[in-house]
Amino acid sequence: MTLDLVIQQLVNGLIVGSFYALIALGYSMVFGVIKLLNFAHGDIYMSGAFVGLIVFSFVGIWVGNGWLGVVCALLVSMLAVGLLGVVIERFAYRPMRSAPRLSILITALGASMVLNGAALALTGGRHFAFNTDLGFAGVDISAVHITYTQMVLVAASILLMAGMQAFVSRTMYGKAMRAVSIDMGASRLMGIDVDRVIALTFFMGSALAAGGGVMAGAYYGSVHFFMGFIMGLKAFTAAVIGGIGSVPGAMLGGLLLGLLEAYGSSLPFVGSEWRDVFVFGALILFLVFKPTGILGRSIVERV
Amino acid sequence: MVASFKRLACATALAGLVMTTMANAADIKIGIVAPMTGQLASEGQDMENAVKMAIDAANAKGGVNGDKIATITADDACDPQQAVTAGSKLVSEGVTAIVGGYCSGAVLPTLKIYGDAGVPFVIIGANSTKLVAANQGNAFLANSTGDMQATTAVELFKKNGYKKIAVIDEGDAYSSDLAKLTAEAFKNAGGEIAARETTTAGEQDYSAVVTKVKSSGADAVFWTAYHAGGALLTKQLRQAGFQGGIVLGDGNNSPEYLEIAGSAGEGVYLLSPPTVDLLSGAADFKAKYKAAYGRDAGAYAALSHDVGDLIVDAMARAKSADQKAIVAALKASDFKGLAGEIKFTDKNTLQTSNFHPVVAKGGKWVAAE
Amino acid sequence: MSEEATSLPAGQRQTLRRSLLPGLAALACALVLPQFANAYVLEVATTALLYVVLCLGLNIVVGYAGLLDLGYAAFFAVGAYTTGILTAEFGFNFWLSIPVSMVAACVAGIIIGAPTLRLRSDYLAIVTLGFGEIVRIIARNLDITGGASGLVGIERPEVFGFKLMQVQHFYYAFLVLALLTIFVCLSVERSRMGRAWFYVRYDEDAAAGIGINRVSAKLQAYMMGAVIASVAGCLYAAKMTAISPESFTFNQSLLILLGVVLGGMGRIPGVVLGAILVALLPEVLRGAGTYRPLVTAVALLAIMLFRPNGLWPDKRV
Amino acid sequence: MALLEVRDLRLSFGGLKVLQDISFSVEKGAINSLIGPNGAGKTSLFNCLTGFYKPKGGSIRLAGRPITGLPPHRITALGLARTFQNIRLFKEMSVLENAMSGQHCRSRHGLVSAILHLPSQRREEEAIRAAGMRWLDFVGIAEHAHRLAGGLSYGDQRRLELARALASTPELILLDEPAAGLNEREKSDLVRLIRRIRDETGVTVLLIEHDMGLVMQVSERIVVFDYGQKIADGTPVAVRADPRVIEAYLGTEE
Repeated sequence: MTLDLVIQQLVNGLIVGSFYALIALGYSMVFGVIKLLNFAHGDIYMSGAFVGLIVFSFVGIWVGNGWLGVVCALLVSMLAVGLLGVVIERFAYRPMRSAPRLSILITALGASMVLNGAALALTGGRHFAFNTDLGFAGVDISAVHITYTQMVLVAASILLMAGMQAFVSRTMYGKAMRAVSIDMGASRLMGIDVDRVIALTFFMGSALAAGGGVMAGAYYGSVHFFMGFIMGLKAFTAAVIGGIGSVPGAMLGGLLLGLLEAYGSSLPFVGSEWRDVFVFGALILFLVFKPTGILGRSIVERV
Repeated sequence: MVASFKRLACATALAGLVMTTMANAADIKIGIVAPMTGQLASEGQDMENAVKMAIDAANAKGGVNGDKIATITADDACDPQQAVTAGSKLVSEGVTAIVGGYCSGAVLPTLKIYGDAGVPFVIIGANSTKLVAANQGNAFLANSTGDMQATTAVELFKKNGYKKIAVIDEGDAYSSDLAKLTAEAFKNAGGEIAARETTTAGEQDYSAVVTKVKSSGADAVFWTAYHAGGALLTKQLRQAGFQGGIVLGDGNNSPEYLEIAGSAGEGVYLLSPPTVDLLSGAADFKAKYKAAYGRDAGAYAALSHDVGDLIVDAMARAKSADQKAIVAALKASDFKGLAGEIKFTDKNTLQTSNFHPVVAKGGKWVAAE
Repeated sequence: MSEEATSLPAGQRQTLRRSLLPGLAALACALVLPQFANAYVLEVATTALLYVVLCLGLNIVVGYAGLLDLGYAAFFAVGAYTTGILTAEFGFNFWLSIPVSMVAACVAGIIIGAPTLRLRSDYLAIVTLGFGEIVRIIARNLDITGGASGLVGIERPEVFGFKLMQVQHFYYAFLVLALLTIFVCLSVERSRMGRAWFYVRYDEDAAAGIGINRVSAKLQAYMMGAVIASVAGCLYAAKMTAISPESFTFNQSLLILLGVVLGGMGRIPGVVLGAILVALLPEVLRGAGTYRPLVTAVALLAIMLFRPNGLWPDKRV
Repeated sequence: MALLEVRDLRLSFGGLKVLQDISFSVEKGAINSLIGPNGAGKTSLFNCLTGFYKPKGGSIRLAGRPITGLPPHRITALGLARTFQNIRLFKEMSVLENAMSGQHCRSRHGLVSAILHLPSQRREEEAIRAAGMRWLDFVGIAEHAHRLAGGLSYGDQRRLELARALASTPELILLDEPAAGLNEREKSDLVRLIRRIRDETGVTVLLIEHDMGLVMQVSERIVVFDYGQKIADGTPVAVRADPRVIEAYLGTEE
């Protein structure tokens, strides 16, 4: 590998990794609080991209297709899809909270399929263009071209994640979230409104995913109903690698997975057609040898 | 549980009723098999419409050999399992011949059914070379096969002076077949394959592949899969500063490609199937189609219409509805349609390729000179 | 306590006896169906029987042992490809390829199950999903599996010199396989290992506390499910004569799971009903077009929220 | 030689020392108790003995064989059965099926012989079933054999848990607060039942209990825990008089 290639793949890994990290964060937060694998999370990301596209095409009439339009789309989509997450939790997951684990998992799967199916039915499976005026302008570091969009993208996702980390570690609600994740029953006894904390967690996790969806839509320039499936899987892998339930772990896992993919597919003898095997292989190896991930803490299950 | 088993029996009986739909009474029945549901439903709709147009026209002229022709459509949803069900539905309803088929994967397992039943089958869209091997002699490929597209592609590469090509597919039957054939053909023609990559359908980030292509020193990229991935790849190649040529396989012939790729799509080459916009004699057909169905004729409309005409022509030449005679007549076809000439080789594939290279200029596809 | 030394509770034994007659009636109908139905109906009925086998197999994993497997189609693929490769490439007899497929499925089950079955069930769900994708990608990328366009020209099996060719031959073949699977499920359901699966499903820790090896019980359920899917795969390959990775997608796994959940997890009649519904779904929803996945998804979610025991639950629950 | 021998057992979660150098033994045929205030580590000790927790150090021997760190099912197979503090029955299954579960580790037929319906497999099934019925009868709930376990009264559920544990034919049975939630009449039934277990089947009993009346009435020896440490070990009379026990339960009078 030449140095250019190393730098280029580093950039690639950072960009795709920051998407993974944003989505993984939501997975991790929800898992931390109600110990549920929210299968619908990838589809929330997809919904976010669509809401963002709709908002973008409306506000574009007034503010144009530049940064302002993207930021508007981002904020509105985060709010709207955050609420969608709350609605899903309220109507699909809350009634199941005391049900057997298998039923909850299948319900989550059903929620994911409903979002995905609804998007297919509404769009007819078409791919929609998300055309911005952001352009390809940027700086060149030897042979590597880095666009301004790419820089803003990485900075924005780091900002969002840092904000989230500050929220969880500093605010009252963040503390309540951590309390609920450690012991839901005790938290309730201590006067924490557990339902509200869970709803808030879904709101924030979904909003982050939606933010990721809008950014991905605007960056790649296309939105379609199936975009959440692979993203959901990869983000879950990232969450496991970093340590599920841990906020910094999700960030670290996302970036590591992005880099793993980028460098993995430039290895000799490992063609790009094997890349996904590589990713899932990493997932399985982590689950077998270090199920708590890099930054996760081990939980002793009480009998 | 007694009641429950009764319920089960009722469900089964009901299903039987639903399934035994009666065909319209007519003298000769032609089956159309196409994806009417699923992601490729729009293409399937086009195929059905265009074939029906041809059959209606033949009926208006008094039918064939004095008999009127009716059509029965069966949905294969581009899924192998459903294709088998659809195929046996057509066979059990006693169709004289079958036309259609868009996805090679869905057509493959049906060849045995049609072969065993001896039904003449003209394949409109599907063009994997595996179809040729599995053919029992009764099937005909009206679309150019992958190796023909590969030949057309290599001619284009040479004309444009490309020496090192990166070939990228999406891992499905169609695109990996075309990629393999093109890579071989280009190597045989003295070219060099700089990179051979596969992406995952539905993925958005192609940066790792783009980086590999760039560092491989390829002076052109050949994308063999579909328009959604093609548009993303084009955009990301240009974003990373790739200056070389971009050539797309026939699966990219969609207005969505140009919409999504935007300005990055300018100057990109496409190997197009014979669409109505490219065919000089098809203006009349295009207008009629729009009038009849209220939509623009899609990529395979012209060829589907030709196949509808071809089967009528073959039955007329066979002078009977005897399936063996129709197969023999199809073999001897010398037919000139909207999309070009249809003459079959001894393997029942087209003698001449019908692919046309086009180039994107000003947000539209125009013929490449 | 009666002369019958079964371990069934009285209620269930009675329902079993009462369901004998309707069951035989349904079997009689199934046996004579080819006399009255055309090829299309038979084709759909054969698909239904295929799903009956697959759903019953997955039911062992999901319904009995309570493990969510989202990559079940992978084992179906293992069976189909083993038969495909052995008969088409190496000229094996079809019947010989079945035991080889079963062994291959067992090995695949151990490779994926042994390390992951100790983990929480959520992890298993995702790992099986990943495993399903890995198997599909491998099938797509290797030469021996025919690459992305798959294998063609798979040999059709012979029974005592009689070659299975027509739809009705395969209909009967699948009927035999379905009956065999029902018999196997009934047998294990009422055996020591079958009960162990239920103990593990209802309370894993209590099961361990009374001397059940959780990991081994789960692994056996997982492997048994794998073997059933692989046998179904063998017959499927012989029937289709051409197989490709498209038949073994995540969607296929979801459909099989839907069949299990729809009728009632863990209950044989419910699962049979669910499987038949899943096979009829594309036929009934022909007009629904792109709404089909949504309709399916809403059905699944509604079942989980409002009838968690399925459309045909066991009366005693 | 004692039936159960615990030596220097240590357990900690993170920095929290749950058990510190616990040593005690239970003689064969005895009825012994573990007592101590809430959070003293009694249930954690049970979880160590039965393999649910892995101790940090020390050793556990059952009938002379080391069982430290073995998985729960192996320990049960070696002759140590338990009940749970908060009843853990298979509520969706029948009472008889629950009782039969104990026999799992005493039987051997697997899937293949079940599918083939081997005669030996049928005989074994019959034996499992008979054993289940026998233990239901022993604890006095045989008439409910075909009801769902979840539908039993609370007291009967406790009995069923006992029957299930006994069906694994243990040498030692650990009862985790068997009297919790029982009324006075049920408690005296329980005392009789515990004595019958020892007298009629020879199974050794070790129980955790908060009801001091019951403990004093039934136990031959008592081990007292506080803050993860053993503070006393002796006959009911001796333990009752031990100043450290009084201190632990009542606090120091200062």
